[in-house]
Amino acid sequence: MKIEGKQMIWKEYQKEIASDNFFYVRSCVRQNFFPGSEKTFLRIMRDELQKDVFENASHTTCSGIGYHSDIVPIETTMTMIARQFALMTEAGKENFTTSCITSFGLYNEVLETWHHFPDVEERVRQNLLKATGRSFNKPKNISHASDVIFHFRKEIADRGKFTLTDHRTGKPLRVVEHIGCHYSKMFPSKGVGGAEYPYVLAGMIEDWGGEVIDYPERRHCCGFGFRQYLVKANRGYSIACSKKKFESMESYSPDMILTNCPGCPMFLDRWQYAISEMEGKTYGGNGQGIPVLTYEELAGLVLGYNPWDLGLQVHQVPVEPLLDKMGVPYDPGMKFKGANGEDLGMPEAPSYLNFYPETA
Amino acid sequence: MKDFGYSINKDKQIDFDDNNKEVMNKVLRMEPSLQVCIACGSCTATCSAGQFTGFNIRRVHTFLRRGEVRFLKKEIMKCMFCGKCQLVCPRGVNLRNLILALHNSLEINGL
Amino acid sequence: MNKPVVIIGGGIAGMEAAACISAKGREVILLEKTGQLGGHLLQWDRLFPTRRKSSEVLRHLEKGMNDGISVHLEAEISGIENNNGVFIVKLSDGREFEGSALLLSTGYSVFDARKKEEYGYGIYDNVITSAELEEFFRNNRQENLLKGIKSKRIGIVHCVGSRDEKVGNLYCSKVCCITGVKQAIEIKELLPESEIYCFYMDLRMFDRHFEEMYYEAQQKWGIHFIRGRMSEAAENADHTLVVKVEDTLTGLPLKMTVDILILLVGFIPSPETARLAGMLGIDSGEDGFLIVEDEHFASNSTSIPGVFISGAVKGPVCIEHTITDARAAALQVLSYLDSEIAKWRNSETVK
Amino acid sequence: MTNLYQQLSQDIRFIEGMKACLNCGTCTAICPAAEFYDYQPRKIVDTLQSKDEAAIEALLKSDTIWYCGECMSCMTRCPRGNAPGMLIIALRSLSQELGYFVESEKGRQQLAVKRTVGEWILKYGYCLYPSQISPENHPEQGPIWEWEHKNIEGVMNRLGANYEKTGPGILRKIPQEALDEIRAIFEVTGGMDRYDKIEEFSRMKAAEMGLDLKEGMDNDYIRHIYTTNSPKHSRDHED
Repeated sequence: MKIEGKQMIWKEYQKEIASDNFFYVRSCVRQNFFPGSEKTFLRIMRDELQKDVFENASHTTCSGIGYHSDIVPIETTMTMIARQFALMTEAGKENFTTSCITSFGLYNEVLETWHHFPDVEERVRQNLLKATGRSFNKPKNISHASDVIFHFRKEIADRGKFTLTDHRTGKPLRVVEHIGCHYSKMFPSKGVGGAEYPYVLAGMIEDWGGEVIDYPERRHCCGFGFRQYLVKANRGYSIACSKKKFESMESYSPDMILTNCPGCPMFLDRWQYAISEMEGKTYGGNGQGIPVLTYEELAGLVLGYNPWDLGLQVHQVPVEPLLDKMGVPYDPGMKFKGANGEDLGMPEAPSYLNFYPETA
Repeated sequence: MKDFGYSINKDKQIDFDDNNKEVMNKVLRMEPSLQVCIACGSCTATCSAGQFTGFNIRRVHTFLRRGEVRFLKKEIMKCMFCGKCQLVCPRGVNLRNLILALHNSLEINGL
Repeated sequence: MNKPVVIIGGGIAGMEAAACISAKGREVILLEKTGQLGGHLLQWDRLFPTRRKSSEVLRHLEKGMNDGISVHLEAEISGIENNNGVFIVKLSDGREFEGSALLLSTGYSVFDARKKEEYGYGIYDNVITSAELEEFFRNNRQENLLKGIKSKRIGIVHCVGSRDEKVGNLYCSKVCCITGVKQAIEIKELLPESEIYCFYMDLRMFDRHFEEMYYEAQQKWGIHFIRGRMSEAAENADHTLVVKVEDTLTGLPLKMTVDILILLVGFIPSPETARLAGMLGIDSGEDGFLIVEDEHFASNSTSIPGVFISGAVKGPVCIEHTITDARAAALQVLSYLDSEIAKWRNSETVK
Repeated sequence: MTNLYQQLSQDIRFIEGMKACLNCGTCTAICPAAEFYDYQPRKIVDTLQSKDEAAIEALLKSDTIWYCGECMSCMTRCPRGNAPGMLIIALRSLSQELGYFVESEKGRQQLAVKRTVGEWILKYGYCLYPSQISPENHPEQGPIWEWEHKNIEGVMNRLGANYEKTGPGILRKIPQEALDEIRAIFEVTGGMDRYDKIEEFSRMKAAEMGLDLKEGMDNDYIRHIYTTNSPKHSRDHED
């Protein structure tokens, strides 16, 4: 592998990322499964970097999951998106940043359609006006929240308390990244680094001290496939896709999987559990899984935030092995406690996946 | 093992590295003319068995060459050995012998 | 109209046209931007379908270089003026040449395989181009390339940079199919134990003896052909490559590990051609190659009287056809000059 | 006689996704669905390109068009600028418009998607909502989700959510005016029509199949479409 070759491609795909005055929209999946990640994003942006990130309580889903599982027609989705733009316009913002990759892909896709078919844009404007009385300007800059973290990765490293290195040996941790299909597969120029060798996560890993591990099925979909997970009968496909990735990365013994999309970390986390329950197979050695993190969670760890503030306790694959390697302190007794230390009980231990390392 | 209400889908992708090339090599030794097949499909177009069943001799040969032999045994039973395939082949491939050699090698390999 | 003919580009077309024009008694100035005549011939080892050494063809072309041709190497052109059919060609080092006709034979460039990002050229250790393989053969360094290979499985990818809107090239580069077949045979000769797989969409064996060579590749050498355009390559930890392709003849996706992947890189219009065409005001087509006056009957002249083109500036072409085209161009140049002389004589008579 | 090809070619996704296919298979080679189902994006484009009405009708009524996961990996690679994944969106739209989706096992599942994600969008303003993601329907979410689900308020509070409360924040209660706007958008742009069609055609199909179909998820038809997975979809079937 020649890194210069990748660097050359990365140079080709530089995208403009706004650095302040954002209009932030949340993700359906991330709010449900990784609420701590969105919290952390805002904490980093507002508290660490003193940036203006505005959220309007009235914004909603873009309906992307509905659109890509084909129950919501394109006209409806375009108008839902137009409404988000209208809220941005009303807030006096021009830089749109989204927590979700499906949304990010759709925003780009819809703008591309409007660019080629101005009559479609006009129709959407009329529909939005009719339905809500609102009108909108198109954003000047659209970013995925990971673009923004990428943009500030050096600032984060500068303030960092921990690095992606094994604190006992000083060696860089081995990280595999998973980008999420809709980040740049549809429009390579909209993603940092393009579609084939995206740099958005690789750049964070490099600057935070880790080593990016390339593996053959790096580009493969996690298997969400919208309807392919939403309907139980189809989940054999969904899990098979993730399994293909685990089998491909296993021999590289990665210390963690870093993800971009909200859905992928949930699937890469949960399918490790399901595979262990179905086949007794685990991928991290010694009955452990490979910890799966969102980029917000990782940024939070680097900055020295409490792992349980980041939401690392709601992962099915325990993250403690990674925390131990990085030397991040944590209080096992507080892992499953409530905000004021109240007792919320403990999750059951899975049959094969080593969930409570201290009792193993 | 826990029942989730579904099982992990098996891969349909041809995994050439893991596939059975033994049968392919054996058949190619028995009938070297197969090497010059250009996959034009003349054989399949004229095939008597193909008119009445799903038999596709061009595909049977391609599957053999990719080491996908698991369902060939069932397939080759459909051939009636009329020999029209051989008559029309622009490269003179002995296609009847493909089927005979396949019968033979699949048997030997217990497939 | 009695000035020499200026030929820009000392590759196959330029050399052959120079020889033909000069054989008819016309003085020729041959400008070559590099330090050596021969163009792409200098890069290849053996040629399809004859397997003749490239150097042999070059020697033959060199025989045509006589006293009537003044060759100027390292000729970097900085400007061209057209004064009513008298062309003044200026070089960046101050040299200047005048001619009554101009022949542009600046050829093509080889497609930069890095643009097909998904094949990993320039990133993965064992992905090389067909042009590089020729270099290995020329310098007898193939052992270097092939040493340490375990299973000796080699993949050859057709249409790299050709027939591909993603890289902006919709056209077929013509020669890659037969080059792939030739190189597959050459590797088999060196490594009889190797398994070779060609991944193709169509095998365009357009010329004489090509189909026969394809037949030989299958029949004598057991080279495999899988119909499907390669979608991506990825590197394994041991530096072998996993390739993904649809075997379209079974309708199934297929993956296979190969030790080396050879990319059959196609033609692209050379930036130098575009620069000179811009100076002269010759139009290029959507594919970037230059437009001729008439596809059938004036296939070497352009919209500018006195300016002619030959060889790969017009699009992908093999060596044999380049030589034929250069001769046709020479004939068109000579007829043009004769008719100019006739016109001048007529006008003199009228006076 | 309606011309299906003409109807498809009105769809913006069809216009964007359909150029001219040269059957190279670069899409199928990396298609995740092609790896696990009898599905080739190449064949989809080729069938459409043939403009064969009978073949297109068969496609609209088949399981085939429902195998795709819309990951759009095909779009990255096509050397002719086609986007098979976009064509799938157009095919699925038309299949639902015409009621053909109920003719296939995978197509019938649309009602389950509509009754979950589809209704959650209107009710909660988001495609997913934690109280609705039940551990019994989502066993793969594991013990961690069972624990979260049981302690949803405590967990969300711990992680800084604004769960079911007003104002901005994670999993906040979306203001009623905003939900009204979403509903109005669905009314104006055909979203509600799509929902109604999915319901109506499914009701007819349920009657035909003799399965009970009531509101919500707790009925025979929904259970049937949500869990039925015929062996014909898997490779075991071929072996």
